[in-house]
This record gives sequence, C-alpha cells and structure tokens, in this order.
Amino acid sequence: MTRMPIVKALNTSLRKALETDPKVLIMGEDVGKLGGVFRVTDGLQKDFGEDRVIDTPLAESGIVGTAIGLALRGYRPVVEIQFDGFVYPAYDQIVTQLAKMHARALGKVKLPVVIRIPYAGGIGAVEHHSESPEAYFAHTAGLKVVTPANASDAYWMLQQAIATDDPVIFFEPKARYYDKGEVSTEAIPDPLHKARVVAEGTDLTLAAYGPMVRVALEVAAAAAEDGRGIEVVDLRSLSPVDFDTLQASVEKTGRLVVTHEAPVFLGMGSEIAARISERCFYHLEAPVLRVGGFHAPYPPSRLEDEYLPDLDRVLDAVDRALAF
Amino acid sequence: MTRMPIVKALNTSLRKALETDPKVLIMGEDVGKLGGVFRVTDGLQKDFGEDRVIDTPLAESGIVGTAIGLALRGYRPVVEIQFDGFVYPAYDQIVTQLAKMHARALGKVKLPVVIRIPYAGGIGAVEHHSESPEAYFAHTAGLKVVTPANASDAYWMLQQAIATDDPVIFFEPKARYYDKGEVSTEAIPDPLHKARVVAEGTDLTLAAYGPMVRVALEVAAAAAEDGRGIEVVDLRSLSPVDFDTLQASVEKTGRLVVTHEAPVFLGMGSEIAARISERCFYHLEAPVLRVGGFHAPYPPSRLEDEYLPDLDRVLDAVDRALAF
Amino acid sequence: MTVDSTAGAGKAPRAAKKAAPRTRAKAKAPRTATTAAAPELVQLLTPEGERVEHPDYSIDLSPQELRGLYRDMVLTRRFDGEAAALQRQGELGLWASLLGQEAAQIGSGRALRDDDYVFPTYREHGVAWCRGVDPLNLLGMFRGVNHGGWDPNQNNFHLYTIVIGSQTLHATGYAMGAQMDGTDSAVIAYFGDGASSQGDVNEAFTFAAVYNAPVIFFCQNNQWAISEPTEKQTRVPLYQRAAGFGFPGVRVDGNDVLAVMAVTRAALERARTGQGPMLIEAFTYRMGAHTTSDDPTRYRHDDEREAWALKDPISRLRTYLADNGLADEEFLADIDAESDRMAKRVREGVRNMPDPETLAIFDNVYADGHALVDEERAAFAEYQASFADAAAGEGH
Amino acid sequence: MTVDSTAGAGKAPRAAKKAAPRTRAKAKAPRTATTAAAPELVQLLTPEGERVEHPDYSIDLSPQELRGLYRDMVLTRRFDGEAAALQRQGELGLWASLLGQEAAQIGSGRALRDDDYVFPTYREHGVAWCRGVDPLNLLGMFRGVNHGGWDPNQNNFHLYTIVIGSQTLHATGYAMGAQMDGTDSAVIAYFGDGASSQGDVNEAFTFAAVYNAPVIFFCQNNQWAISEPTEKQTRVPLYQRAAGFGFPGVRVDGNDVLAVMAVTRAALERARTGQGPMLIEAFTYRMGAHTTSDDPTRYRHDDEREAWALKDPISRLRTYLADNGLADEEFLADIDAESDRMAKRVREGVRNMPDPETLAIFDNVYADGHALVDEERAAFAEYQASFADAAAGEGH
Ligand SMILES: Cc1ncc(C[n+]2csc(CCOP(=O)(O)OP(=O)(O)O)c2C)c(N)n1
Ligand SMILES: Cc1ncc(C[n+]2csc(CCOP(=O)(O)OP(=O)(O)O)c2C)c(N)n1
Ligand SMILES: [Mg+2]
Ligand SMILES: [Mg+2]
Repeated sequence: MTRMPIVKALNTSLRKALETDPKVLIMGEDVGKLGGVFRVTDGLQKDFGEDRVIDTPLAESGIVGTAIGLALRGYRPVVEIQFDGFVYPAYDQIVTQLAKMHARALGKVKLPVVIRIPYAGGIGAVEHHSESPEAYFAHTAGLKVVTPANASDAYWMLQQAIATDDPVIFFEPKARYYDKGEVSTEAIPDPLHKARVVAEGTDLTLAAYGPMVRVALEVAAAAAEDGRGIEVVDLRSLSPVDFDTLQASVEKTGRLVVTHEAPVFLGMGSEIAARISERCFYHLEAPVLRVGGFHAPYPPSRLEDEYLPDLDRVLDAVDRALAF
Repeated sequence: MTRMPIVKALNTSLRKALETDPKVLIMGEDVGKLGGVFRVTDGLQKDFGEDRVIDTPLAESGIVGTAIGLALRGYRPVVEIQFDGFVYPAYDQIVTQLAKMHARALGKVKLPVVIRIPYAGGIGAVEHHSESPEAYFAHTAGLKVVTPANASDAYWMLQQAIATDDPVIFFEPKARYYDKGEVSTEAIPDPLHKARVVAEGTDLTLAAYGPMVRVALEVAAAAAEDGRGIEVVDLRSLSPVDFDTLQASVEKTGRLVVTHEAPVFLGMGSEIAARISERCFYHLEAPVLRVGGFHAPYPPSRLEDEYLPDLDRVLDAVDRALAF
Repeated sequence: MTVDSTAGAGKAPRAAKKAAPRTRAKAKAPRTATTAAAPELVQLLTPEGERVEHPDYSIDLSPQELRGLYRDMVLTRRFDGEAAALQRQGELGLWASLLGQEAAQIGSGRALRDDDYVFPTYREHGVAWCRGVDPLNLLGMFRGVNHGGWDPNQNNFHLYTIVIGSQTLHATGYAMGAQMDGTDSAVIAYFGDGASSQGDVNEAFTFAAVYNAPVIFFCQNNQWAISEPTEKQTRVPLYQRAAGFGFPGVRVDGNDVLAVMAVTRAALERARTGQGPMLIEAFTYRMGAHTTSDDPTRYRHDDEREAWALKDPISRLRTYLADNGLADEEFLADIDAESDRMAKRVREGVRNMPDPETLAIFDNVYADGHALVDEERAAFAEYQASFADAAAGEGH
Repeated sequence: MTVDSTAGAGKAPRAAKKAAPRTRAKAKAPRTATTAAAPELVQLLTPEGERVEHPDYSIDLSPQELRGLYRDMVLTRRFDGEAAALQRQGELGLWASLLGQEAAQIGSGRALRDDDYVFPTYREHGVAWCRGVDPLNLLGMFRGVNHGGWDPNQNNFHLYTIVIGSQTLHATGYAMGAQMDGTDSAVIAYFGDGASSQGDVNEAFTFAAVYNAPVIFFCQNNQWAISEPTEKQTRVPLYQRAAGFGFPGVRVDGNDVLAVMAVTRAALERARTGQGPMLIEAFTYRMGAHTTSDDPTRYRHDDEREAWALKDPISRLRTYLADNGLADEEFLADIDAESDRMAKRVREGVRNMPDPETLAIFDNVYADGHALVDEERAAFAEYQASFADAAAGEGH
C-alpha cells in the first residue's frame, strides 16, 4: 500500500504495463520527454525508449488511426489525447473504425486500444480544456467507457483497460489528478465494469462518476449532518453501466439523484434516469433528478464554479427528491 | 397544394431558397451535375451555376470548415453530407467550431449553416449508409437538430432551417424519400421546433420522429383495431425537444412509448424518458418504454429488418405499457 | 470482335482475333487521348502492346509470369462482370466494379510478397485475387450478409474500408509495427483520387514520413470520384503531393500491368531497405459506373470512356503476348474455361450464401463481452421466441 | 546591455548601445546557428542588421515606415511581457507568449490592407496589434472572462482559435466568399509548425487550390509544438508542402521583418490578382515557453535558445535604423514612454475587467433562442434567487 495522487497511480500503472507486456505502446502529443502536459507519462520514454513511448505528429485522427494499424499488427497502444476538447478530430476513426472493426471482421481481429482522455473542468483553463464528452462515446456500440475517481481505481482500471481486448475510452478526471489515495499493487481489484457503493445510506441514492464522486461524498457528509443517509454509488464504468448495483441501491432507498459535469440533456444521467425509472417503477418515491452541466458551451473559467454542479446544487436536488 | 415525394419537396425548398436569397449556397460531394446521390439537388447547379451549387473536394471537415468561413463572410451555406456515416470526419468542425463560435464571439458573429444528412436505415445498403447519429448532435449545445417525416415538413422545415441564424443539423429520413404528401408552398407552417400530434388517442402516447413516424401511425392503426387509442406525436425537432406538447399528451394518456432507429442506450428516448418521467411523475401509469436499435453496429442489410424497430416490436412495447 | 469493343464491353476476350490494333488505335484516338505516354508517366507497354523502356524502371518477366498476369486480369474482369450480373439479378445489393483498373491492381498485387500487408478500399477485387482471397468472400458485404468478415490475417489482406481514406492510417500504423518488429515486410494502402482530399490521407503521409514507415501509398486515379472529376480534388497531378511530405511520388500508366509492377516493386524494395514510404499514382480510368447505384450518363461523356477503351489493360497485354508468340489458342481457351468454372462457382456460391442468424446482430460487438449487449440479446431472443410460442400455440 | 542579452531577456531594448553586433554575433554563433541565410530562406535584413537583396523579393520602405515597424515590434513585445507578468501575478490564468516571433507577425500584419481578413491562432498578438485590436480584448480569454468575444468584423480579425488548424478552413471558406463577392481582398490564415500535421490544414490546402481562393497560409515555424521539435511533424521543410497541392511555397526569415513584409505583400498581390493561394513559412523561434503552463527545460537546451537570440528580430532592425541614422534617442525614448503608457493601461484594464454575470452562461448559445436554454436559465436564476431569499430571510 502506497499513498499517491491519481496522476502517479496512472504513471505507475503505465510503467507496469510497459514492463510486463512488450506489445504495450504509449502514443500521443508530448508524451515523450515532456511526459505529457499532466506528466502522466513522466519518465517513461527515458526508460522504455522512443519506440515504446512515441511522440506523435499533432494530428489526433492520425494518432488513433495509426494506433488501430498497430493494434492490427499485434500491439496494444495506449493513446493519450491531450485534452477532452481535442478528441474530435479523431472521432471518425474512433466511431467508424475502432468501434466497428471487430464486428466488421466477424471477430477475426481485435482492437485492444486504450484512449486516455483527461476530461472535465475545474482547472481554470481556456476553452476546450474542460469538457465532458463521455456520452458521445458511451452511445457508441463497440466502445467501452470507464472513468476512475480515486488513485486505486486509476491504477487498477488502467491495468484492466489495457488488458481488455476491446477499445476502451479511459476518462481521467483531470481536476482530481492530485487527489491522493492508497494504492495496493497486490490487491485483487473489482471487475472493471462494476459500480461501487462508496458510502452507504438508506434515504436516497446519489450516482456519480469521475470528478463528481468527491462532490457526492461531500454531499453525503453534509446530508448526514442533517440526519439523512445518502448512498453514494461511483459508477466507474459508463459503458456498460452496472445497472444491477444501482437498481439494488434504489430499491433500498427509493430515490435517485444522478450528477455529472456533462450537460444534462442526453448526458449519462438521461440513460440512468430512463432505465432506473423503468427498472424501479414501483420503488421510486420521487422522480430521478439530474444535476449536471447546462446546455451551453463550457463557460469561461471565471464562470466554471457556477456552471459545474457543486455541493449546493446537488444538495438542492437531494432536498427536492426527498421532499417528493 | 401539390402532391410530391419528400425528395422533391426538399429539392423545391432548396430551389426556393436559392431563388429568394442570393446568399444561400449549396455545397457537398456530387451535389452538382449528379444532383446528389439521392437527387435532392437535382437540376440546381444547372440553373444557379457552379458558384451557388458547389461540388466540393471529398473531405467532410473541409466542407463544413469552409462553410463556416463562408457563413462568416455573410453566406448561408446548406451543406450536404452524403450519408449519415460520413459526417464524422466533420465532427470536430461541427462540435468545436460551428456549435461554439457564436458564443465564443459573445454573439457578434452568426453561423447560419444548415447541414443536411440523409440518415437512418431500411434501404438495403452497405455499412455506414444507414445510421442514426442524431443523439451525438442533440447532446451538443449550440446546434439545433430537426427531422421532417413528411413532404410538407420537408419543404417547410428546410425553409425555416435555412432562415435560422443558428447552425441546424437537418436529418432527412432517406428510406422515406419517396413517400408522397401534399405540399402547399403558401400555407403558414408550424414553428420549426414544435412537435405535432399526428394521431389522437387517449390510451397511450407514442413519440416518434423521422422514419419512425410512418411506423408509429401503422401502430396506431393496428391498435385501433383492438380498440386502443394511441396518440402519435411526431417530435420533428430533436434540439430543442418540444416537451410541452409531449407532456400534455402524456398527462392525458398516462403512458408513453418512444421509438427511434438509433440505439436505445443514450438515444433520444433516454432524454425523453428521463424528462417525461420527471415532468409527469404522478401521471405515468407505466414506465416510459423505449423501442430502438440495439447496442451494436448497424447490421448487414440482410439483418436490418430485424434490427430496426418495426410494427411488431413497437406494438409489443405498447402492449407491455398498457399491461402495467 | 475488335480489341476496343471487347474492352468496352467488359467481357472476357474469348474470340479475340490477332488484329493489328496498334495502327487502328492510333487512327481512332480522339483528341483527349494520348497514345504516347506523357513524359511524367511511367510506361513499359504501350496501349498498342509495344514494349518500351523507361530510364528509371525496368522489368524482365518470364513468359510464364507474363501469361500469369494476363490470366489474373482476365479472371478478375470476369469475376467483376459476374458480380455485376449478380447485382442486376438481385443477388447482390450493390457492386463496385473495377472495370478498367485491372492492370493497376494486378500489377501491384503481384509485386507483393506473402508477408506484405494490403489495406484496400472497396474496389480492390483484383488485389484480393492476387492475395488468394476467395472471391466469394468479397461478395458477402455486397450481398448484405456481413460487413466483410473475412480473416485479414489469412491472406494479409485487410477488410474493405468504405469510409474514404481511413485505411491509409491503418496501413501506416501497421507498417510502423512491421518496422518495430524488425521485419522487412512492407505494407500497401490503396485509395482513390477522391480520397486524396481527405485529412486522413494527408495525415497518413505525415506519419509515414516522420516514422519512415515501410508503406506504399497506391492511388488509383481513375479520374472520377463518383461524379466529380479529379480537378475537383487537385490542381496538380496527384503523385506530386508526396514530395511536399518528404518522400517520392511517381505516376505510372495504370493500364500498363508491367509498368505498375515495376514501379510497385521498386517502391517495395525501398520500403524493405529502410528508405521509407512512396506514393504511386496509377493513372487509370473507371470504365463503369461508380457502383451499380450510379448513373454516369448524368455527368460524363461517352467519348471520354471510348478514348480510354483504347488503352485497355488487357488487350494491350494480349497483343504483346500474341505478337511475341507467348499465348496460343490453347492458353486462351484454358483461361476461358477457368473463367467459366470460376463464374459458375461464384454464382452458385452467392445464391447459396446463407443469411446470417438474427441474433448475429449481437455477435462480435465486443471481444470481451458487454453487459448491455448480453441483456439486449436475451430480451430480443425472448421477444422472438414469443412469436414462435404464439405460432406453436396456434398450431395446437 | 548587448544586443544578444537584450533579445534573450525579452525586454524592450531601451538602453541598447550602438554596438557592432555583426562580428560578435558571428564569433559567438554556435554550430547550430547559421548567421548567413540558407539559400532557400528569403532574407532582406541579416541578423547583424545589414540590408541584403534577394532576386525574387524586394522592399523599399520610407524611414517612417521602418520606424513604424520597429515601434510595432517593440510595443508588441512589451505588451507580451506585460501579459506574462500579469499571469505571474495571478491576473491571467494563462499566457501564450509570442516572444521572438514579432517580425513574423508585424511584417505580415503590416502587409495587409484593412479589407483583408485575418484568421489567427492563439498567439497572434502582434498581428492583432497591426489590425488595431485593443490589446485588452486579447486578454479576456486568458483571464477567463470570455472565450475571446471581440467583434471579428470590427478589425477583420477573427477570434483566436485553439483547436489546432481549424481556422485554416474558415479562412479558406472566407476567401472563397470574398472571391465570389468580386472583391480583391485577401485572407491570411496563421498556423504553427505543429498544425501542419492536422488533416484540416491539408484539406484547407486542397480547397484553396481547387477554388483558387485568395488565401495566404502563413505558417510560423517556431521550431516547436509544445515539446515536439519540427522533425516530429515533417521531414522536409514545411514550405515545400505547398507545391504538391499546386501553389507556391516560400520560406522566409521569420525574424526579418522586411523580408516577411516583402514576401507577404507578394503573396497578397498574387491573391488579389486571381493567382490563388500561397504558403509562407516564416522560419522563427519560440523564445519562451509554449505557454505559462509549460516548462521547456524538460525538453530543450538553452544553447538553442541562445543561438536564436542572436537573430532577434528587434535588435537587427534597431541596428539597421541606428546604422543608417533613422532612429535617434528621442524616437527611442518616445517608444519607451508609449510602451509604459500602454503597459499601464493594460495592467489597469485587466485588473478592472469585470467578471461576467453568472447568467451569461446562457447567453449567445443560440442567436435565435432555444427552449431548453431558456428553461435552464430560468431554473438556475430561480435556484440562485433562493439563496438570496434565504440570505434575506436570515437578515430579517
Ligand atoms: C468519408 C466518406 N465520404 C463520402 C463517402 C461516399 N463515397 C463513396 S465512394 C466516393 C468517391 C470515392 O472516389 P475515389 O476516392 O476517387 O475512389 P473510386 O470510387 O473512384 O475508386 C464517395 C464520395 C464515403 N464513402 N466516405
Ligand atoms: C486539435 C488540438 N490538439 C491538441 C491541442 C493542444 N495544443 C495546443 S498548442 C499545441 C502545439 C501547437 O504547436 P504549433 O502548431 O507549432 O503552434 P505554436 O504553439 O508553436 O505556436 C498543442 C498540441 C490543441 N490545441 N488542439
Ligand atoms: Mg476515383
Ligand atoms: Mg510551433
């Protein structure tokens, strides 16, 4: 057990993957000497060489497209997209090629490509550096989508994503990169696509993932002071979503609030609300409420505290759900 | 009033727009002499010249990117993307530029660009020619998304989309191109973003759009034989969605089924189910049920009849909702 | 039957007389056609079937090899014609014909080694043939029973790619891998003149150059991208694109199987010896429609097609073989018989191709499984079973 | 203070002595630096401040114009330094410095006519200056109060674009429009060496060539894309990319304001007279970090920077002005004073820049309104009011 920030857990996980599987490659802009703009790949090129940790031309479609070719050749590329807002030039390669090629080949080729994307806001950045595009990927069959919320998950989920024979979009909550947690490189981790109850409670279920898990735990703590038991579920996986864990919780609590930074309209919360409303129709004592970003471009950073769902806004939804 | 197929209504609408506004341009692959692979632009280059009806290089990002530049110069480009599955190379320009530029400029520039996309399946085509990517666009703030289901709407909604000062993604149900309907070029059309009740009923609301409206009407007719009154709502606009019309219907019927060709997971139905479940919490006598495509790539055409929601599958959901 | 009309009709040249097409072709050549190659065009066999030399590229093939190329082209054309016929008969939903591009595909395809890897578009039936891919495999996607579905690694021939240009990046990545593996295998990526405009293709050029990847970019400039002539994609010859990315480009007569083979061999040799990528522009012509859904009469003139018919890749090699006593009646008859057998097999194979099982919709979406897919599959199976139950119930 | 250290420190050269930098620079030049321009590099003013001629490009400026360019560069550098300081003081969230690229930006910016249109990246503060954009406007996005937000049509200077390469397509489209309008205005698109790899930039080349659009592609090759040297983007000089798309490319000494101006003027003249696009590669150097978030010590050596410091764009023009008696103490003092005034205004302006209203989140998402945005705005306003109410309630 070592205590380390998420960014270090990711770095350690990548190092482990490079050490144990010679087919693992790291590709991206500035991942080499610089170690990535967030230093997730710090020191890796030095130790594993320019063939394993590859600084690429500045072209996201090219990065993902060549990663696909490398995967076809038997490699397991781990691609870094520098920021959420820069994944779109690669969207075509991701949606029409990476996601569909296994099916196109009737299973005869596999595409073990991981695309790491530092995502979400709260770091005071300029435009395109704070977005939460996860729904675009979760809606796409053929992709798996996961997002860790703590250092241990960062380490293990990245190991598991790299070991998966399917393409995985790996969203890293960049505002949490320096959140520290215990990491055991020995422990037996939870399955990659399992949600986890991170706080127990009986009055209401609060579902969150990535950067919002910390906020959700704060909400639970604040509510506890008022004597209300909030059960917080860290979804961890967005495709597939572990609806069984969520359903079990909602059957117990009768109420669900979902929160994420992405815009509410057609965000993950919409699918969760739709499905849980169906699965728990007779258990729900209040409609599923959603707290998320607005239907607006991510605002300039001086407004991001207002734009992002925070303790107060989530608590407000919790209150409304409980008042039903 | 003239009876014409949707494809002709679109052609007539484009001709009208070219005639009345010299700033309107048509751009795309094969839109010139060929008149587009579906002939939507048939004859327009001949009559309006190569400067107004522009055959472009084979590069979707380039098409949308230059359309943005033309819009900045005061033009109103109407872009054709040849098939749904080929819009992704332009996704970056659409999401990071077209959708956001008006806000980036604090309103000082407008982006009146229409992107026409023949979409959805049922035409026996090869891969990438039958997809329903509307949720990717409806989730994106800054875009408007609409889809006509009949010839009159095809004519008028395209007129309205071109007149809009915002970017509009205009989805054309390609399998319905030859469905005929009356078009009056004099009538006062419904507002672009208004849903329309196309069949009245009191037992259940069935929401559909684009290609599924015809199926929904067949469902209503079949159900009527069994003495059940299905109210069919043609959503017409997917961003924004006219939830008021939908809510009014559901408050009357107490039940809602939503159907679309796109995969259910994070499809339009998820947002509709989530929001109507919230708005009509005390009115719903059954959970909102969704009938759509599966979480799988659009299958080879010999399987598309099974993949697409059809009369039977929608009726099955109607039965289940009514049985609740 | 004359050489030209044979080529024009796209039929296997079974009754071709040993005519003297050289002079006739010259006499008939319309203004737009140049029978002599432009200086930038590598040519080793003229449209009239005459062997010429080129300062940079040469080839020396045995009679058997020459006959092999001829056989490949004839069989490929026959297959293509058969598939088009099957489409007309409703057995295929669509067909993308390679008519006119046989030399570009056979010349390059036969230059490859088994361990080289091919990334095709949707029109490389001739290259598939060279790789030993069962022609029936190519028809599945056009029939609508799958999206391709063959095993790319069985013949080192990747699946057909429909999204224009995408495969050039896959090829580049694959070549980067081949290089890292320390092999001397090379990779070849096919694409069209229209595709040259796509960002992906140009990004592939950048990656290939920067990593010095052993990849050949093989552009079949068939003059058209559906209805758009090449001038809508570029205002200079496409082979010139390469130099600006730092590797050589060459334009070859794409209807001259010998020149294509020579140039492709040279490019492969460069790639194998660590000299990096190369762009080959095979200057050819799409004799047919873009696909069976297309109507080229809307956008191009017959005389263009007629001019190109005079440069037919098959007739010029037949003339050469005949002129040099390399092909006798027996040889030609054998090919005819083989063509017939192949065509019969293709027809029967297509007609007997089973439709996929409904639940195949859920197969191979993921390699490692996915809860949602499992759930949807189960629900759909149950839904379908309910009809069977109802039917069975009624039967009682 | 010597010329080199002045340039190196990035300060306005207020106390520069009239040294003889020519010989010194030569003596100190490390191996990687060439004081004499490579033959392919257009240069009209050497790093030592000596006027030289070029066979294809010439310029003849009045003393006033020369002093104007000098003033522009000094003020731009001062503004840049001031912004960097404001970032260190926490007034800005980020700053992307143009230090070292003043000549590339001023030389090209001053070649433009008012009716020409500029599509910048995020680093064109010098071009903005030439267009008359209020420097304060540039700081809004770096402070985080907006995403740019100036009116592009006021100075024909488009918003900064962060997604690499996108703006080259906007510029091309805009130029197509200018051409259709029958004007002789031109458009200039700025982008970096890194950006040259993006598909969008290459698609812009294709569109510009095919439509013969009056657009200048102005690439500031500052040798780095964050931590990646230009070799990670191309293996041949970038200006050569153009020829393969069918238009001319030229490499100019990007630290030579005269050469940049001459080349840009020539490109504009071509564009205005219907000769289509041109690519200019301004060979320059990013003297600072990529942005204030970057730490270049991790990936590049000081000696590279030192070598480039010898080619500083401002010192060479100052030397030339001084050598030719075109700038006296008063002129230099005036610029200093003007710099100080401007810096003061910028400092104060930034500090007084108001934060946007919270509800501005919902403004300008759409021009014609959108029901969902209206609904969310109303709900959020109500939510916020509930706190005010609560606070008011508590106050009672
Ligand atoms: C990204 C994308 N856009 C559009 C299409 C539709 N489309 C299919 S083939 C084609 C023309 C291709 O022309 P070219 O590259 O010259 O190849 P050819 O068909 O001539 O062999 C087009 C536009 C597509 N398949 N992919
Ligand atoms: C599509 C995209 N990918 C990545 C980034 C992150 N990024 C910002 S600047 C930059 C380097 C740009 O280099 P260059 O084009 O040479 O311009 P310079 O910064 O040197 O002026 C990168 C990778 C981005 N802004 N957009
Ligand atoms: Mg072509
Ligand atoms: Mg740079």
